[in-house]
Amino acid sequence: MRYLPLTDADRREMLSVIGAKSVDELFRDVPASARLAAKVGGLPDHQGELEVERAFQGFAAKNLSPASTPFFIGAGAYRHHVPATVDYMIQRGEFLTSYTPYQPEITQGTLQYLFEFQTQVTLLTGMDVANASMYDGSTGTAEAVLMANRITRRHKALISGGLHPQYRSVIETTAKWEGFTAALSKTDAEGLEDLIAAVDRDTSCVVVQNPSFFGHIRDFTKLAAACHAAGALLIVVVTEVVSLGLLMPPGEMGADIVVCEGQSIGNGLGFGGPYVGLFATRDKYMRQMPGRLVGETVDADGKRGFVLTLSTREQHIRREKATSNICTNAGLCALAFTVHLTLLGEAGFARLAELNHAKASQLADKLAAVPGVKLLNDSFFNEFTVKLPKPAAEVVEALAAKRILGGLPVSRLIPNDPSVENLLLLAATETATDAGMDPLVAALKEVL
Amino acid sequence: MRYLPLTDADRREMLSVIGAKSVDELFRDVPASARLAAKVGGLPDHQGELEVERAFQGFAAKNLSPASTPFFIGAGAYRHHVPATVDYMIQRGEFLTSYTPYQPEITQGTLQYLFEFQTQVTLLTGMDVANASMYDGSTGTAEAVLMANRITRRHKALISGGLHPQYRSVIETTAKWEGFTAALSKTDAEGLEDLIAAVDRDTSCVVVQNPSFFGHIRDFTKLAAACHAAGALLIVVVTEVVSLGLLMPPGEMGADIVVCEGQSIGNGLGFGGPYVGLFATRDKYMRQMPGRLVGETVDADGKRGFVLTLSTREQHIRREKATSNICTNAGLCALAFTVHLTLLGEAGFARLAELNHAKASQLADKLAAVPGVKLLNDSFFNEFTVKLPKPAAEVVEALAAKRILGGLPVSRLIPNDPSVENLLLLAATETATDAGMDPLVAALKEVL
Amino acid sequence: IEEPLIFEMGQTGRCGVDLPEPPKVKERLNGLRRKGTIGLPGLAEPQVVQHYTRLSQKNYAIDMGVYPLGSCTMKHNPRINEKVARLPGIGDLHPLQPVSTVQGALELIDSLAHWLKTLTGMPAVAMSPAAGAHGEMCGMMAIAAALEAKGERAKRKTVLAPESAHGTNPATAAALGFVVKPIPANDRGRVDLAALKAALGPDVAAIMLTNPNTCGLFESDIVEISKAVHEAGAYFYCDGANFNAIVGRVRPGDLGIDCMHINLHKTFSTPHGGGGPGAGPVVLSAPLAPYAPYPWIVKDGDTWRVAEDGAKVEGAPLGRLKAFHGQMGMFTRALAYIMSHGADGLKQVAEDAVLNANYVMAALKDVMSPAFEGPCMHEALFDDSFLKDTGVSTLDFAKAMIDEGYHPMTMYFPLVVHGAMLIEPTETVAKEDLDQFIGALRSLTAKAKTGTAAEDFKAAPLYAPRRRLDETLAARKPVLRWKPSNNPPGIDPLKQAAE
Amino acid sequence: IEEPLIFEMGQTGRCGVDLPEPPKVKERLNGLRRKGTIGLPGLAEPQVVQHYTRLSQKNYAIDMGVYPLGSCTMKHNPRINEKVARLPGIGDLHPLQPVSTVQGALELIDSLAHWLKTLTGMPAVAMSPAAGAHGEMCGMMAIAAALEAKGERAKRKTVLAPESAHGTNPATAAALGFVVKPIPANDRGRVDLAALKAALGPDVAAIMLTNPNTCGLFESDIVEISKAVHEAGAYFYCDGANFNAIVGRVRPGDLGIDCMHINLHKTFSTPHGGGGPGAGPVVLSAPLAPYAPYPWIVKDGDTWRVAEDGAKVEGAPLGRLKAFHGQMGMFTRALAYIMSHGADGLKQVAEDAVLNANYVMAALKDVMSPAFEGPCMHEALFDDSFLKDTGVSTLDFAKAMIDEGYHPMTMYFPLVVHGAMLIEPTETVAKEDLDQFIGALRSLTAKAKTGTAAEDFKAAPLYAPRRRLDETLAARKPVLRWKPSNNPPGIDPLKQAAE
Repeated sequence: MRYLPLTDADRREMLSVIGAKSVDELFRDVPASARLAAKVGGLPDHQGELEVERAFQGFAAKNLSPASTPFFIGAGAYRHHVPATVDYMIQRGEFLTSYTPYQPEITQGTLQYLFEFQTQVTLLTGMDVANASMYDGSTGTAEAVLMANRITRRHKALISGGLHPQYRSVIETTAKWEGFTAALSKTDAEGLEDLIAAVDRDTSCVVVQNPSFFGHIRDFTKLAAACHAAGALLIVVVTEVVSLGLLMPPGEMGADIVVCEGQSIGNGLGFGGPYVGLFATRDKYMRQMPGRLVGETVDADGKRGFVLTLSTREQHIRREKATSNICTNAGLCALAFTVHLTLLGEAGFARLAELNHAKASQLADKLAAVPGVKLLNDSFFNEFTVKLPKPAAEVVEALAAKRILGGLPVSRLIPNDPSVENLLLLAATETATDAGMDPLVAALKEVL
Repeated sequence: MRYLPLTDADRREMLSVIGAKSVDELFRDVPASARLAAKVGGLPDHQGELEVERAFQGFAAKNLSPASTPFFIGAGAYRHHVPATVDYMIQRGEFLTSYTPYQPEITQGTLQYLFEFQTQVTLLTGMDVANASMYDGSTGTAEAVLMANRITRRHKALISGGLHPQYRSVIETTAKWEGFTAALSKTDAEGLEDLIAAVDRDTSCVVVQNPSFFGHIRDFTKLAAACHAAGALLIVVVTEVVSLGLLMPPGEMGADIVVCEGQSIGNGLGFGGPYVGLFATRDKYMRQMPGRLVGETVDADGKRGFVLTLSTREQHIRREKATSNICTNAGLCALAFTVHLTLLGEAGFARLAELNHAKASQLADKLAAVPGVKLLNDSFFNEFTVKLPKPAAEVVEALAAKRILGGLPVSRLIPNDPSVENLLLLAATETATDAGMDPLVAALKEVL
Repeated sequence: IEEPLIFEMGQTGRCGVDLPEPPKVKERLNGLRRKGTIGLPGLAEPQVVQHYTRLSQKNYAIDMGVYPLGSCTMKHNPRINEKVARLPGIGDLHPLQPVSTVQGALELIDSLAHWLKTLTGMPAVAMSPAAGAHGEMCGMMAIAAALEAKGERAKRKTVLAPESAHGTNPATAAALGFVVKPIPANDRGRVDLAALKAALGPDVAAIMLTNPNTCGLFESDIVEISKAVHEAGAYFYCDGANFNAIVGRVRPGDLGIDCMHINLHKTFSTPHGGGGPGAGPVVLSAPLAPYAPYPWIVKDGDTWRVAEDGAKVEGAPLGRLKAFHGQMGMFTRALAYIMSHGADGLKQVAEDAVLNANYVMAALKDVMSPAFEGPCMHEALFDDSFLKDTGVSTLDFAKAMIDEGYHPMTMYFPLVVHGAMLIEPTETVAKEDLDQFIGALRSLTAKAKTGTAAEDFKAAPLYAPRRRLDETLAARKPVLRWKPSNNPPGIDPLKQAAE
Repeated sequence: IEEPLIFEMGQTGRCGVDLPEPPKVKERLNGLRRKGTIGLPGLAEPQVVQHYTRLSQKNYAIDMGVYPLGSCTMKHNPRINEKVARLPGIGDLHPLQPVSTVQGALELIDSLAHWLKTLTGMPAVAMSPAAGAHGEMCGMMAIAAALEAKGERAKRKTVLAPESAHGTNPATAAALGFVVKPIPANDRGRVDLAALKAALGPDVAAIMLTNPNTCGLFESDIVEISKAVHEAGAYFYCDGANFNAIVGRVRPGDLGIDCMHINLHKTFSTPHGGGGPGAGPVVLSAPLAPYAPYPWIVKDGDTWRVAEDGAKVEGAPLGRLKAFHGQMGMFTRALAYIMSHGADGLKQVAEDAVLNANYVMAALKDVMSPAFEGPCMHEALFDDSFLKDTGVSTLDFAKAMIDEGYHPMTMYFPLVVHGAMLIEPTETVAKEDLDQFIGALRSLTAKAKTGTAAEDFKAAPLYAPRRRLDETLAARKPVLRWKPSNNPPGIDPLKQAAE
């Protein structure tokens, strides 16, 4: 047992110090009926590293890796190139195997990068303060709604139809069990909907996404004004954080809370998780934020240092009065985000965003030239929707059979809705090449 | 340029501090005829990490990875499972990006693991002292011969035909240009040769390998006695260090110098390098050893510490009187070796060796049952030779066409020798499985 | 040397990546291009590597030594788990690839689910919760859903929880609209069975219990508790934070539990990563299983499918807790850990964890003050009575451990014990390392008891990257981000002259 | 806390790996099974990780800060290079796989060879030498082979080398039976051209010159030197250790050089790894090219083949220097580094390396004593005259740098300068980091010059994992391996009692 250092001699010696005859004696508080005589049945015994690795190579062999094939899926998770430095850094034992920095004297490494992370998030979003990260964008969005409810003491959230359907679903689930209303304002494929008209005096918040799930880019300045006039908050969600390198930040549009999925920076696709939620707001709402916060202070020698702070919001102090039950952040994913964004810097981040937009534009133009394919977006960042002459799910399966991962059929996330059945959502990042786009176009011509 | 932190503003400011108008001025000592006006022509400009990685994936795609196919090649380089811990440890920046430990106060990490390495090498080989590693087994063997020449003041080395042909070639090249004789005692495929009879008063050393290149296991105790009686040294080479987990160590047979290729422990195949040479000898020859040595001492506070020592043997002190021109070891490969061997420990190393022998035995039995295939070894560790009914090179190519890496045709390393034309050398380690052996057997039946 | 913030290191014209010139295209940004700069600093790659390397060196970590943080299970995080999580075809899959192209990934999740169900003796598991607290939310929602299905949700508004519970328990219950009613502990540190029975009634939705509890003790009445709870028509939520103590040796399903979250980073050693990411799958009893949230990974014959929102499943999912399918990266690591141990190894894990804790307890009980009698499970709880009249507080004592080269134990938790110190060595610490740790604690207690060392203790730590930090200042005047103006004096590397 | 040796940590019955039970087979070991144990210690994986992590923390490294070790070129080692070296299909190939299954690997080597040849302006390159010194051996053997082919080997026994040469130069020449004759330097720190010409004669086989030389200066007469050498019928060996100063800006082939080794870990940033592994390809002029050692990577049409020992090639290989094909792992990293920079970036490398060194020189010349006038190349050389009468030696001064958080510069090399201090910042250090470094050196010089600080300097370092170590003791009574008996007092963790 390679992870267990106790030898049988150790165990005997320790039992004698304890004054117990056997380990079983130490388990005497377990009711006899539940104390297993032997190991749990029906499960295999321990295996060596070689065997374990082989098993996982077996799992991997049954999947189609995006690295080995033309790839154009987005929809809230984006394939970007992450510099090798990032992965090296998060694997350093001092980061990887450290816990929540409850002892700040010996966890300044974690605390300082989280402080850098918080600052980066405020800069990207154009907001005042940010927390040390949430589980991911979807859960962060639900927390944002709960926070708006607390602030406004209202219980109706208005959800844009442009919000990622699974994010919406997370809000709805929260609403159902935590007791508030989540009203959906259905968007059409062109991304048009009149949210301003729907805001009323019961509305705690309006939740919009930019670019929308379908890829459209919108200016929410007027919506923000309308929200504020009605005493409601505007929550802006960004699922592709790279877009902030090119687009007006939500803070400038008047957002009160901004939630981003940060996966694109520093974190691989990972089949959906773990990702990292970015969460930012205005100074005045600081104490209503969920999640961990790192603040600057000084030590006994007057040197700058960092600590977890404002923990009076948190469950381990406030218990049933906490702002959230959350007690974990996405520490290591936040580190990956911070290291990657630091490597990019101002110039690199802006260039990365330009490159994404340019690649997506090239793809859009190529696809729009395919007979029967209609581009629905006037505006987009690195993702857009096309309408096909037949159900997109069938087309995607046909492409997969040719080992091309050619986008997401909208119907997978919005089932049983004939109006989206033929819609295909495609993304292109800096990783896209002509050598990937051209086979997609060719294959699409064949299968349509 | 992601690795270059100077900005144009920095450069201007620095030039002004220096008092130079341009960087060109700093290159004024370069003859004008050789000072390039522009960058070197005919070469591409810088590329991003994504593009570089893609290029290497392109190289990789043109190779057949042993991980994806039945694999049975050995001949001085062995495929073993290396625990993930090993690779993590050698990638830690504190080890990876440190230099030769010339400043012991701040390189105790490197010095201590090399001290541990030296100790491990003496234990494995049964010798008194070991150095901090050589480039690899082959160059270490040539250095051993040079050392024997220095000690005996003789200039004739006797080389067993059982020595790896490329090792022999390295000795012969050294002999040719450094001015001594390397006489080959040709072995037949059964590994028989009478080296004892060949030792004479001019012989500085006899170089043998165990197990031999062909896989045979021999006892060199009598040969050692004969060498010593004639005033010569016995050099024992081990290309598969794992064998020392099961076999009598060369030190017990009376070897004076032992050289091992350490690649099997901690180091991947890596297409032939870098590997790590293990080099051990008797106490009395300590000061004639080539290479770096780490020794124990104390610091100004009396605490135990480690330093590079006996550097009066080395080129940076002794210049033309040095024991060798070597000034590098295989530091990081030695670390990999040490970490892996520490993980294995006594029990794991012995078990690993048993497992290798068992797998090779299984393979030998399976192959011996193939019509036309003759097993030539009575004894072997994890590698053996079979005789085929036709040239082995053809057979190996035919197997490769079926994506099976089915051993080494001896003729590749011993060309133009009809007596080895049909010989095939195969190895099986703990990584071998029935799922790999059975396709080999089946394919062999087809192609023979 | 002080480590500046990246914002104090940046220079315009520097960049740590090289990206090609974007092809020229017609811009389609709806006129919403960002105006002005973001304000991100420019660093070259070598600077970034050095900065974060140096920061890392200011952390304590499991890889450096004993990390006895009670209730957190800081045990060895194997590197093979990191390696398999990064394999091409595992680490790089998109969650919304066609299901036909991710059969191996679904099989992997289902394999882990099978292990979790079998080890707990429970029929179902919800894989998607992102962390322990999220798992609690999932479990309590499932209970709410079951109550709703029975038409009892409006009626049953009370959740019982012991005073020693993790703060997440009441926070979760409260978020779902339940009223939390504390149940007292008896003098053996367990739930007072009589008080519990008295509190049970038609208004009670559930009990939330941690077992082994936060005092490191097994709730010996647990079978009777579950019987009483079920008889009262309520559900039994178990906080699985301390599952490490019993994994492979006791199946929670055998104890009558209805649901339990499993912190994969505790029991199954996914890396703690400075506080996340976690993963909190929830095992469910038959009555709760139908309410498991989307997505469900369903095996149809030889293939797997993902039942997503609105899909037909044999149940009534409570909804969705998270986008996509859960913390796959953590599943991969946990499964690798589990396969490495196997059924035999996991049992040994529990035994060695409990043995190590009891050894620490036995070796310190004469100089420190155990909070309760009798054997503990995986952690040893002390109160501060041994520090009485020494002028040394629990906090001081813990900070002094830093100078001995150790991470402090958990302090002031559980709240039910005065000046609590909760030591969890875990099973991956060697006896000789425990002995050294015990020796250090013994000499600290001896020093404290001299009665003259309080000042020294209050000054600790002296040999850490920082001395004690002013947490009050941090909370009173929160500085949560860098701004150009909050450069402290002395840190302005950009302006340092060459001479 | 002191870190024990693994031999002091081990326990029987512990193991850091799990291996399956070997299948039963008939033993075929010729009766030579090992008797008795080896004596290796048994540690569990967590202990191994902790031990080597803690050891690593006792090292200084490039990843931590400025590492101004002259002549060693301690520049940034990018992680992408590590990543590509480990790709399946690159890092895991066997060197003796059928050539048809390793075409990409051969192409990779050939690509690097193309870069090296083009950057140096030389027609051929021998890839197999394992390190710089090995490359020197290769180059000098090629010269010996060329002489032999001309029938001049017996006659030409002299090799000229400046006194400032790396120790490997005379060691290499001597090993090959040459007699090394030193050539003096002029007061500008360069080879004395007149003296060189006087030394050239029919007995001279070659000159070995480092350029830029070990004083950090470019040999300005190099073209004339090469002319004179060739006129005398000798060959021109150039030690390429300092190629970083001119890469992309000057092609050695344009200077009349016959062969030059390239330390891939210096100029092309393969990791230094605590002193290895290295790689030392040797570029060769047309007259020497035919003698390049086996193996040759040869392109036939669209495919590559490996010409191994005895194979037909268009030349007369001098033999074989190493098993297999060279340091492939280093080739991979170096090529990744080279492609990342490109022709434009490599030129910038040389310029920034030289700029940084001259900046250090300029910023310190008023307080330290530059060994020579005029601009330097990639490293700044000082002598110890600025420490005259201070009681502080070069060694003391260097050790005091450790307490300032820096690795010392190279000391006492080159030998031609009294108390030499050789500072090579490299191009990957930022100006502000240089400024901080310069500031530290300036304050050390000021402190030394007070004349009263000698004791402080001799006590340095104080803040390192170890204070100064007794090297004399180590050499006089060599202890090169652990034995049970040489456990120092106080280090016996196995026997520490629990109380």
